[in-house]
Amino acid sequence: MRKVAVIGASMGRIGRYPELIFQDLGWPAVKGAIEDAGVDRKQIEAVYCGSAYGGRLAGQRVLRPLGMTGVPVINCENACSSGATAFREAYLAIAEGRHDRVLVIGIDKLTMLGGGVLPGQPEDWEVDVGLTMPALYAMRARRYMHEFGLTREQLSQVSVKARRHGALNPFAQYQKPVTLEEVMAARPVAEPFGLLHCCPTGDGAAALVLCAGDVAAQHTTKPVWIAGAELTSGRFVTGYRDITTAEITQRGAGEIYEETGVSPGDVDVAEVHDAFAIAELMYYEALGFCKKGEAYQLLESGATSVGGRIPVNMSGGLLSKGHPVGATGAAQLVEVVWQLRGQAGARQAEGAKVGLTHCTGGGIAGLDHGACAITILNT
Amino acid sequence: MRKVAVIGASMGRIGRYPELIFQDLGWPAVKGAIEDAGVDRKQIEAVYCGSAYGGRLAGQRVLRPLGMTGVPVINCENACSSGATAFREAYLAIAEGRHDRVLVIGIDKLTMLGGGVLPGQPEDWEVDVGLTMPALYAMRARRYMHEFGLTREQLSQVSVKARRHGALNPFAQYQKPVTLEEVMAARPVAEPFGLLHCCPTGDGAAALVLCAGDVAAQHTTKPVWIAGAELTSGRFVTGYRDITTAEITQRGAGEIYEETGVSPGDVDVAEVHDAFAIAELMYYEALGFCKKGEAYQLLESGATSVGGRIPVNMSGGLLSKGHPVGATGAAQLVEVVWQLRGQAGARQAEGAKVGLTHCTGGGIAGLDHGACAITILNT
Amino acid sequence: MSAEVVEPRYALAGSIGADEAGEPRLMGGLCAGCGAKVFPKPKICSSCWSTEQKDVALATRGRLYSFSVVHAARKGWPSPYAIAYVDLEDGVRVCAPLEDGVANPPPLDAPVELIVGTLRTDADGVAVLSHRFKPVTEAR
Amino acid sequence: MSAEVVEPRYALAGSIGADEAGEPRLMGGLCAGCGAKVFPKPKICSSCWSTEQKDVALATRGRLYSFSVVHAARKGWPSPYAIAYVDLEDGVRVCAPLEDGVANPPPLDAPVELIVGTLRTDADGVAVLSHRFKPVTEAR
Ligand SMILES: [Zn+2]
Ligand SMILES: [Zn+2]
Repeated sequence: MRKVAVIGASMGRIGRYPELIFQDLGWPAVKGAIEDAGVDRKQIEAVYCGSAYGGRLAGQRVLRPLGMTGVPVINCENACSSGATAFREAYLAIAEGRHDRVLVIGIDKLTMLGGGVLPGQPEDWEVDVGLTMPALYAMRARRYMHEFGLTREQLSQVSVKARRHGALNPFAQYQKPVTLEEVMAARPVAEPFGLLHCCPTGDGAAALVLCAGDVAAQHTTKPVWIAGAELTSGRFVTGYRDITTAEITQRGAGEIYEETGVSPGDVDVAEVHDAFAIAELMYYEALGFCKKGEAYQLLESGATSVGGRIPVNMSGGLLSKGHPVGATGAAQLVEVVWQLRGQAGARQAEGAKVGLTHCTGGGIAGLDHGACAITILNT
Repeated sequence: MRKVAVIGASMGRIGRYPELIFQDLGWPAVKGAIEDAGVDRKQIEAVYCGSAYGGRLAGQRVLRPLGMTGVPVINCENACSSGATAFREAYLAIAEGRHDRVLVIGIDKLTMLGGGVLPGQPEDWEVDVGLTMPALYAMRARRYMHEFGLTREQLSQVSVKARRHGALNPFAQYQKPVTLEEVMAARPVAEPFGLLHCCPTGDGAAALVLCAGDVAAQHTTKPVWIAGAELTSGRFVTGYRDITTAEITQRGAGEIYEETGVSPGDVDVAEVHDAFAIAELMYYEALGFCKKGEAYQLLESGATSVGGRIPVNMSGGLLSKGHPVGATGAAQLVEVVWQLRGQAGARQAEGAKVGLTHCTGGGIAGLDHGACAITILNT
Repeated sequence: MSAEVVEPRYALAGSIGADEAGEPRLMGGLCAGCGAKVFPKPKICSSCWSTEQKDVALATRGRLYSFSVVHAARKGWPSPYAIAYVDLEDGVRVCAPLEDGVANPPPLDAPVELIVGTLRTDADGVAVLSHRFKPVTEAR
Repeated sequence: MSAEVVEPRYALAGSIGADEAGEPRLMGGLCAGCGAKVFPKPKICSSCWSTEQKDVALATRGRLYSFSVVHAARKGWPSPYAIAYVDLEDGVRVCAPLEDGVANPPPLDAPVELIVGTLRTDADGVAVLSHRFKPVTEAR
């Protein structure tokens, strides 16, 4: 396997852009990544585009206004992990020698779905009796609270931290901090969750340019290296299942730590999939940042906040930065690239050398999740 | 690059199955391919699933009832080329050493869309003033007729041939031959096309198992080899554009012939993307089976019919076998695998050693098509 | 006894049966190949791939594994409502509405039992029924 | 001069303008970077990536490159109707309805000219206008 570098990274501010058509949401990120990378667009040999709700030919539609079609475009879908799946496929295509320079796009425009709760999986027997995504995570939260004594106030501190970080990020959908009282008092969505325990819906696009290690020096003096990119799907369980444990994340994390030789203690900065407040705590545990049941202690210690030992979701995470589903994985990677380059401004994790991104999603009955993608980058 | 073999191939009869949920349309093809390959399902290291309209996590939903999740599942979308894109990604993942045994799925259930004309690309400026997919191809047909003197009667012979072949194929949606008079008199869809110049909408799933050459002998004595798999996207043209030439197919064909060393004259059997009658004729030319403007002479000579020099669409093609969009590329590959194994029954192309599949689609303003995938298999 | 009897409409077709006494039972699948009991009844066993799946009445009692009171519901669904995971005594987990869960939320692990009730009303005004669970009040 | 003037609704926002004489013009984009003329006006030039795109009135005449009479239309569209590709004299190709194309289909390559007319009626009963082309009858 050849070494692979990220040499370009760009995204727009996540938000609600109903007035933009899909392609116009997407191409500025692509243009930004190409320019950041210092490549000529004609050097891009292939494009991997992740989108969950974009409909057919998402990548081609984004590339068309830039005159960049005419190469293989592979549109990848894996619910919340769509963008990260595209990144992983592009990374391996270069590592294995197929291409030298590849573009990755993650994009979704959720405002085109008309608002309200995102549609669940069609034909899902749990959705058919009333399960929604917030309710699924609310059940995970309630069980976790029951088993480990987590209080709703403690749960709410996750959102307070997310919004505190997001306030430092000009690319975040929400850039206003919130108080514990505001989180506790927000209108209920799926108990114990109020509105501020749930990520917003929004529109977003992010893009990255990847290249083979042996050509990276032509474009940059500051490559960010890809140590590994793991993708897996959830195991189907028909009986009792411990929903306080993130099966798919735990298994995926084990695989990437083994593959890369990186251990949880080596990670300097991480973006994890906090679509709901409980998720960040569960993923601390599944990613090995702390032991089972001790996630809140880790949060409370400040270790995962700006200036801490292992800052998590410096971008604000999904709760504050926003969660344009198929774009999320790519947006996480853009953030970590910026962190490792030292370009993250007020939210910079000082001296970060190893970064991790994690996204997982796609509610589907009987599985922890449809997909989970974990990536480790380093300088 | 390692050699890669197709060792398992399966599909159900294409048709209208509104009573089946998506997963139940899909898993029988997967089970069939696994059993045909003689692999244990636990040996499957990754899954590539192509679907255009299936919604999120198409692959995971199909794999779940078989207990086959827990591995990387990459859902690929490229409109009509979705299934072929999944096949190409799987092929390269093995050829480049990532995996030894990979499953490919192509699936779509168009009956869940509620009938009528398939929705065009959202936010497409040509669709917004009334363009439909049949109308786009009808315009190509009318221009071709104008430039090359093709008559509507000659055009209709494409459908007659397709239905003649489809009548021999137990997997075809339509298994009844039609007369020239029936094609000419069918109710108009988009002039000069009547109903029988257009492929039907339907539901379908197809699956294949691929493996590295060095393990193929563990599973079969009759591997079918993948000579090459090409994928590209259409070039964006803002001005005048010759719609009688299939730009994307011609360019893709040039690339795969060069890559594999196979020439058009070497091809013994081909499945081409005859979504509309004119398409088959245009693709004869773009694939190099004849010169520009001479496609009808090739058809009339019998060369592309059963028993001819280069039989095209022995399965009945999209016009007769059906066109469950994301499944089509995989279904074409299943057909060619069966042809190369000599298992195609009454529609067998005798002694076929080299087979080609071609699919292209995704109407998108300014491009010939969103995507085109061409594959060459041999024994 | 009129001709206007409306067939009950269920959220999950085939999921509700009845025992000898006419009491409702939640129906799952019993695999002829390996004995796995699964809800809802699959067409193929995810463990042994047997396609021989028999209808089986599942346990009517279980424990409340978790639940949530849903306020942000999908269009056409009355809210708030309580949705739960119930672990049945025979090893099957079922997602189901929790009867009275909004007004009287029970503790987790509380014993619950099956009832059948109205889930929501379809666009054409017909009630859609489903399995539901309610806390067990009497001793067993 | 009442308050009830309804703004015309166009299938493609910003696509219809007018010349000094008040005659309708089809508006495209003129790239400040490379001079490319494109319909509809893009936000960025696909050739030179300039984002400076000026409104430009496109040629009102062209040739009928091809057309089809559509019978199987999308929901809400009156059918049959004729849809065409028109190659304008200034090098731009436009997809547009062909006026009277159902009853009097012209030969390909026939000269055509721009008009503006009703495309269809929106769900709320308001007419949606678009550019259309009709065969040129008078000498030029
Ligand atoms: Zn079994
Ligand atoms: Zn320009």
